[in-house]
Amino acid sequence: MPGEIAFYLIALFTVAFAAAAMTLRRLVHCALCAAAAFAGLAMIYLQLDAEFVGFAQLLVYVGAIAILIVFAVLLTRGDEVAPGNKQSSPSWMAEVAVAVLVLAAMAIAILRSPSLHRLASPGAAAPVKRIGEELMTRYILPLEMVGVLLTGALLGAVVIAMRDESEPKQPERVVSHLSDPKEEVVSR
Amino acid sequence: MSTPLSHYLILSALLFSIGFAGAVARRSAIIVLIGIELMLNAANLNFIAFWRYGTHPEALTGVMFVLFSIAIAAAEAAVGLALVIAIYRQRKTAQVDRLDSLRG
Amino acid sequence: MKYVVQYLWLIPALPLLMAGLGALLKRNQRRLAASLAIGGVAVSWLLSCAAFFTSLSAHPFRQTWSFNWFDLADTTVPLGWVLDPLTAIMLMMVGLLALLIFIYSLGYMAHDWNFTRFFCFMSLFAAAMLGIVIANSLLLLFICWELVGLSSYLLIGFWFEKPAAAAAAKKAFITTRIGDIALLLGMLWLYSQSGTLLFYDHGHGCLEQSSLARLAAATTIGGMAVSTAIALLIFAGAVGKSGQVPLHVWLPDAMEGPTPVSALIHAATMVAAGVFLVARTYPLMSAGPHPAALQVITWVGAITAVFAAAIAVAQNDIKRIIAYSTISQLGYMMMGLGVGGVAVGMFHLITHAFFKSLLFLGAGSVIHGCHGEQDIRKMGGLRKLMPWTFATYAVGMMALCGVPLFFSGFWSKDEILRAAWAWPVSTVPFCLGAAGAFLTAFYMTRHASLVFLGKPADAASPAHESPSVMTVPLAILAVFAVLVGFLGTPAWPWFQAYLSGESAALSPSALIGGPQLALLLLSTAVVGGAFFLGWRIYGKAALQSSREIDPMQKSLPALFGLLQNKFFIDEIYAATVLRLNAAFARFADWMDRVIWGGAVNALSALTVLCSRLNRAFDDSGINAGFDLGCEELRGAGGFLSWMQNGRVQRYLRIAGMGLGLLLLAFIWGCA
Amino acid sequence: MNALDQIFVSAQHGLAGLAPASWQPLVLMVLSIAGLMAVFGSCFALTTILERKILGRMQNRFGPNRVGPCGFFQPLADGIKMLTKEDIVPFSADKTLHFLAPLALTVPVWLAFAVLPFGRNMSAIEMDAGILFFFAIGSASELAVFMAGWSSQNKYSLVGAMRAIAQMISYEVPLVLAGVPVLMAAGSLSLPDIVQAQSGFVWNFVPRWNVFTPWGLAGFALFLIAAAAESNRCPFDLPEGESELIAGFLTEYSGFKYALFFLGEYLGLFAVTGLAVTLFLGGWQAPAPWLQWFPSWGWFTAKFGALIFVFIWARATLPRLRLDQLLNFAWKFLVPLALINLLVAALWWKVPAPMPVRWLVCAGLLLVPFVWLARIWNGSRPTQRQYDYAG
Repeated sequence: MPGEIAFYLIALFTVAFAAAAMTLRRLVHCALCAAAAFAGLAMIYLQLDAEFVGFAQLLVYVGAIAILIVFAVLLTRGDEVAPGNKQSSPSWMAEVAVAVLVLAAMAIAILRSPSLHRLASPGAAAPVKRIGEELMTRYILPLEMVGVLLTGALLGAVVIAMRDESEPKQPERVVSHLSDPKEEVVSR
Repeated sequence: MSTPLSHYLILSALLFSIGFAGAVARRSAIIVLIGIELMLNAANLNFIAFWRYGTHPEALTGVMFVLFSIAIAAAEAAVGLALVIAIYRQRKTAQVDRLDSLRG
Repeated sequence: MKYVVQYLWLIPALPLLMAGLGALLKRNQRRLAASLAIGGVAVSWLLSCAAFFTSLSAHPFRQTWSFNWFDLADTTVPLGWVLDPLTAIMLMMVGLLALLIFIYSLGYMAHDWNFTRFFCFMSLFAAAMLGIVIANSLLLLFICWELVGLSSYLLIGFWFEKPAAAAAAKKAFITTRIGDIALLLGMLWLYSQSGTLLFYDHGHGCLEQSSLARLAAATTIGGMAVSTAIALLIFAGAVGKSGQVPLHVWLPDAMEGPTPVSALIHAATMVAAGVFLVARTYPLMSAGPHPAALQVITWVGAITAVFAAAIAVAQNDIKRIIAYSTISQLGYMMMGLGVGGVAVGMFHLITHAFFKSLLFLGAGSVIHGCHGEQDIRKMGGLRKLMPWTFATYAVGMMALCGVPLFFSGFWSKDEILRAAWAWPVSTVPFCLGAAGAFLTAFYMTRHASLVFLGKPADAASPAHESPSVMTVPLAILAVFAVLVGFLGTPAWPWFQAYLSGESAALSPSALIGGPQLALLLLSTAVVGGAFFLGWRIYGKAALQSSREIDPMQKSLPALFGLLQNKFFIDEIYAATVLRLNAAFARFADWMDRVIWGGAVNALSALTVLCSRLNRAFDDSGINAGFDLGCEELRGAGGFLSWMQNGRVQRYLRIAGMGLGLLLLAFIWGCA
Repeated sequence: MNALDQIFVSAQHGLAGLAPASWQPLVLMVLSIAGLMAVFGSCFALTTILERKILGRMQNRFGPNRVGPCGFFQPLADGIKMLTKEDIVPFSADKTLHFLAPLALTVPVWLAFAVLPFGRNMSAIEMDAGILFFFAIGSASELAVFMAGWSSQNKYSLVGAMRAIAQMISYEVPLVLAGVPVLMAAGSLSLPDIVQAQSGFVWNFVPRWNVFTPWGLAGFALFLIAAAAESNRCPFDLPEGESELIAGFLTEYSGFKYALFFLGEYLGLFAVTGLAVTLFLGGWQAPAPWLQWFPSWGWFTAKFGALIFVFIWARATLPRLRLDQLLNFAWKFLVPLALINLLVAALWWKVPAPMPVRWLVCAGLLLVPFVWLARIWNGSRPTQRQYDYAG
């Protein structure tokens, strides 16, 4: 019973923050709420006995992606809310209706499927050692591929976000280009 | 674990729809990106839930999938946000509805 | 011991690696490029020594190592290498010569702009050549064969700014390609017949008894044994590469390349690869009761020997003379293989490699000293100005001419003549060989007299001795040009015994037994006579200053003209092959213009007519209806373009609607 | 020995035994939390006064010596002052975030203590992926810093926060990478297992702590440097650089919230120091076989105290870095070196050679890149100073 209560609390927390992340006016608030929602999901993973995934989620989403989003918000001056500048598209009602349609379709599908109402078998666990062994044996190729992908994405992100060479640069920017903290962080 | 599987799936569907609504209705590219991340996370939650409630949890397939998915999401976020920044530099806007030069 | 064979691939791999590294260097990293190339060759020569001494350990010695290159369905394609005396002796020779010539190139190419590129190509060549030598598979041999062809092309055209060099490179490449096609055909045929291209494979190789017997038993067109046919095709490849008649035309032109290239590739190693190929596939060549292939080889060789020697008599370019001499000597080798077997031909190959590269390097030294002048009529009196070059050159010349007893050429050529004398089929090759020997001694006398004796001519006056980095390799080669001959004298036939896997015994009596003595005396007389004649005509003439007109040209203008123009072979080719080709091309052109072009024109006229009709119909009939349709389409397009407004979110929304509707339809469909 | 060693554990269980059975897990948990908070809370107080006194001695002055015996009641006085000060919130600040930021910084740091083994059987939670938990929790503090800086709506705060985040992100990479060889050596992510893997002695004399291997020594050094930067300690304390940025992201904080930030920073330092002790210094293991009678938590405390002293010492001696130097140092020096260290550690386990040879080879493999990297990035070395007007 405590487990169930915990689940509903965490679920409420997560959904609330996710909704806030999508609706709040200031982008910084949105980003922080999204981070909270990600953290809530991490808790749900923990509650589902997926310890490693939960911490990985926390490390990657809260530690890296949320920071990245925050930086992107600041770099695009997204935190400056101009008066009269609408944050949502004019037909947002229609869009939300579509989302509700999607939700309804999925919910009906889930609720009508009897096999999905089953309870968990006890004693499932994902020990770190097993995960490591699997990663190094059965999933070694995907692991390598992900390594390559991450490297490629890193380089790509640096190249994309780097200032154009054609842009006229102030001399002091040239000097401090490599050590610009924002550049460094965005490149991560 | 007395919570049935369907509750997790409903939670996942909720998160997916919220993310979808945000991605569709908001104008800021960054929010669109967050929405997409939320949708991705909803899918991850499905994997974990099905792994936990599956008949062969010792196979770790769902866990592995989510681990890789998280790694790829990190790459996606990095590139996506770099794109947003690059577009902002060029167009001085990060609002997706202004980026319609491909209009037919 | 096992390791030596297993790691034999290192010998070609090292120069290959160095070529690869050298290709990455910058143009001004000259010292590094040269060190890499020379180091690579030096190490692979040391490894070759190891291989050589390994091969001395047993009689007969033959070990192989193979691996699967790739699998194609259930066919596996193995490659491999072999270490046997033939390989070992060639490795020693190629490695040592390459090393010496690389060192020599340091001096010769010192002022060249593309120094690093030169060493890169040279390393590539060395790698490919060593690969040919160790190959235990006709396929691997063919790969390396093409690679030496490529590097030969690159190096002949090294000074591609000169149109002559570029043309010579193309000529060499295309001419040898004719032979290579034959070799490729032979290889494919061999594969289809024997099912393997490995030479030696523990009894299953294509050069081993079982498959040879099968090949010799089968017959093809005209009752020829399959083995003979394949052998002839392979020999055609060797003809191309070794400059035998009639595919010899590229070799003299190849002298447009830098002199070390001529020495290494077009005198000592690559052109000898043809001879090596025949020696390697000798079991195939001699398969069956009537080895017709060997007869062809003998005749081609003998004709080439005397034919090229005759041309050499009337040439004036210092390198071309030696080039024709090379062709002639290659003919000797082929003849030796045909009449006497592997050992005879290979012995001449080895001795020739040393003295011919010595001659080329000496010629290079002369050219270097005379600042690029290559016409021997403009030289003279270099004996005093370039003493080292002269001394070593004299050794090389005497070895080539076959001066008795002390020079290697004498022993190896003597072997060939002896074998030709004993050839049961015909004595004509022997006579041709003797005539060739006479001509050789004659033109070399002419050559050396004009270059070194007499008074310095205009080009020779500022001549200077070459730096020691060039003369030291010359001296080393001179020593070898003398010493190598003693490995295979009739008194102590170590070389022949080594190749055939026996042990050699010292028997001085063999020198004077039977026809041997008579032959020795005969060849001495031939060489002496040629020297005398040459001295009479040219040695004295060189002392006078009138060198505008060649003395022979005065006395025998017709013959000399014929020889000077190389029997008009190039012209004959131009008149026959090229003209035929051009005629065919013109015919094809005519066909194109008149027949096909006419057809096309007729068709287009028809089309124009049809389209006129069409337009008339279109303007009045279709267009009106079409305009209506277009209006409709524009309306539909407007709807589509509303959907395609370029905003990512609208696409997303449509996708979401689609997803929702699909799911709902699915649910209700299932319910 | 065991009684003394396990005194806290048995006390906890004894106290929990007083509660009804169904409540026992909860009581155990609460007792752990209370113990941790009490110990490290007082540790915080003690460290502040000790730091000030040690710094004073090193800088040839007395340090605080007025309040209480030898000034040891100073933290109490400071606390009272902080609590009674007015809590100022700027007018244009984002009130919610401004309030949440100190909490968001302090709470995760408290969580991090849960996995540290302070003695034999003395970790609050024995978690399979303990170290991952530690780092995952630690990453939350970056967001807290951002919240603090951004919500203040002050340029100094924002710049300070950005600097701090850049620094934390940059130094998290070498921090984690420096710890990875230890995980490889122990074959586990669980901190008690890592301590267990360091038990025993070589030749009955040298303890098998990771710091006594070349990769462990290098890793320890890297870890300490990165830890100092991670917790904004001198010489990496430029996010709050008083002389440049007033006080960085703390500019607009005062009173209790400021104290919370202060607490959070010190707790972060404690947590990462405890992790360093666990990973490299053998945790609660005794340094010699004949010293094992001393209780395990005592050893942990001793090592912990020594490391804290090292941090204080560094603060007193080293000057502050410039921002570009800081980031270059992390990305171009620490990260490559940590990666090389990873390779060397792998080599250490795979090289079949006797111990001394292995030691020398691995140490050499680390020293060469160290010297090389140091030479490469030493481009901005100041030249001989020119004195135009003096001497």
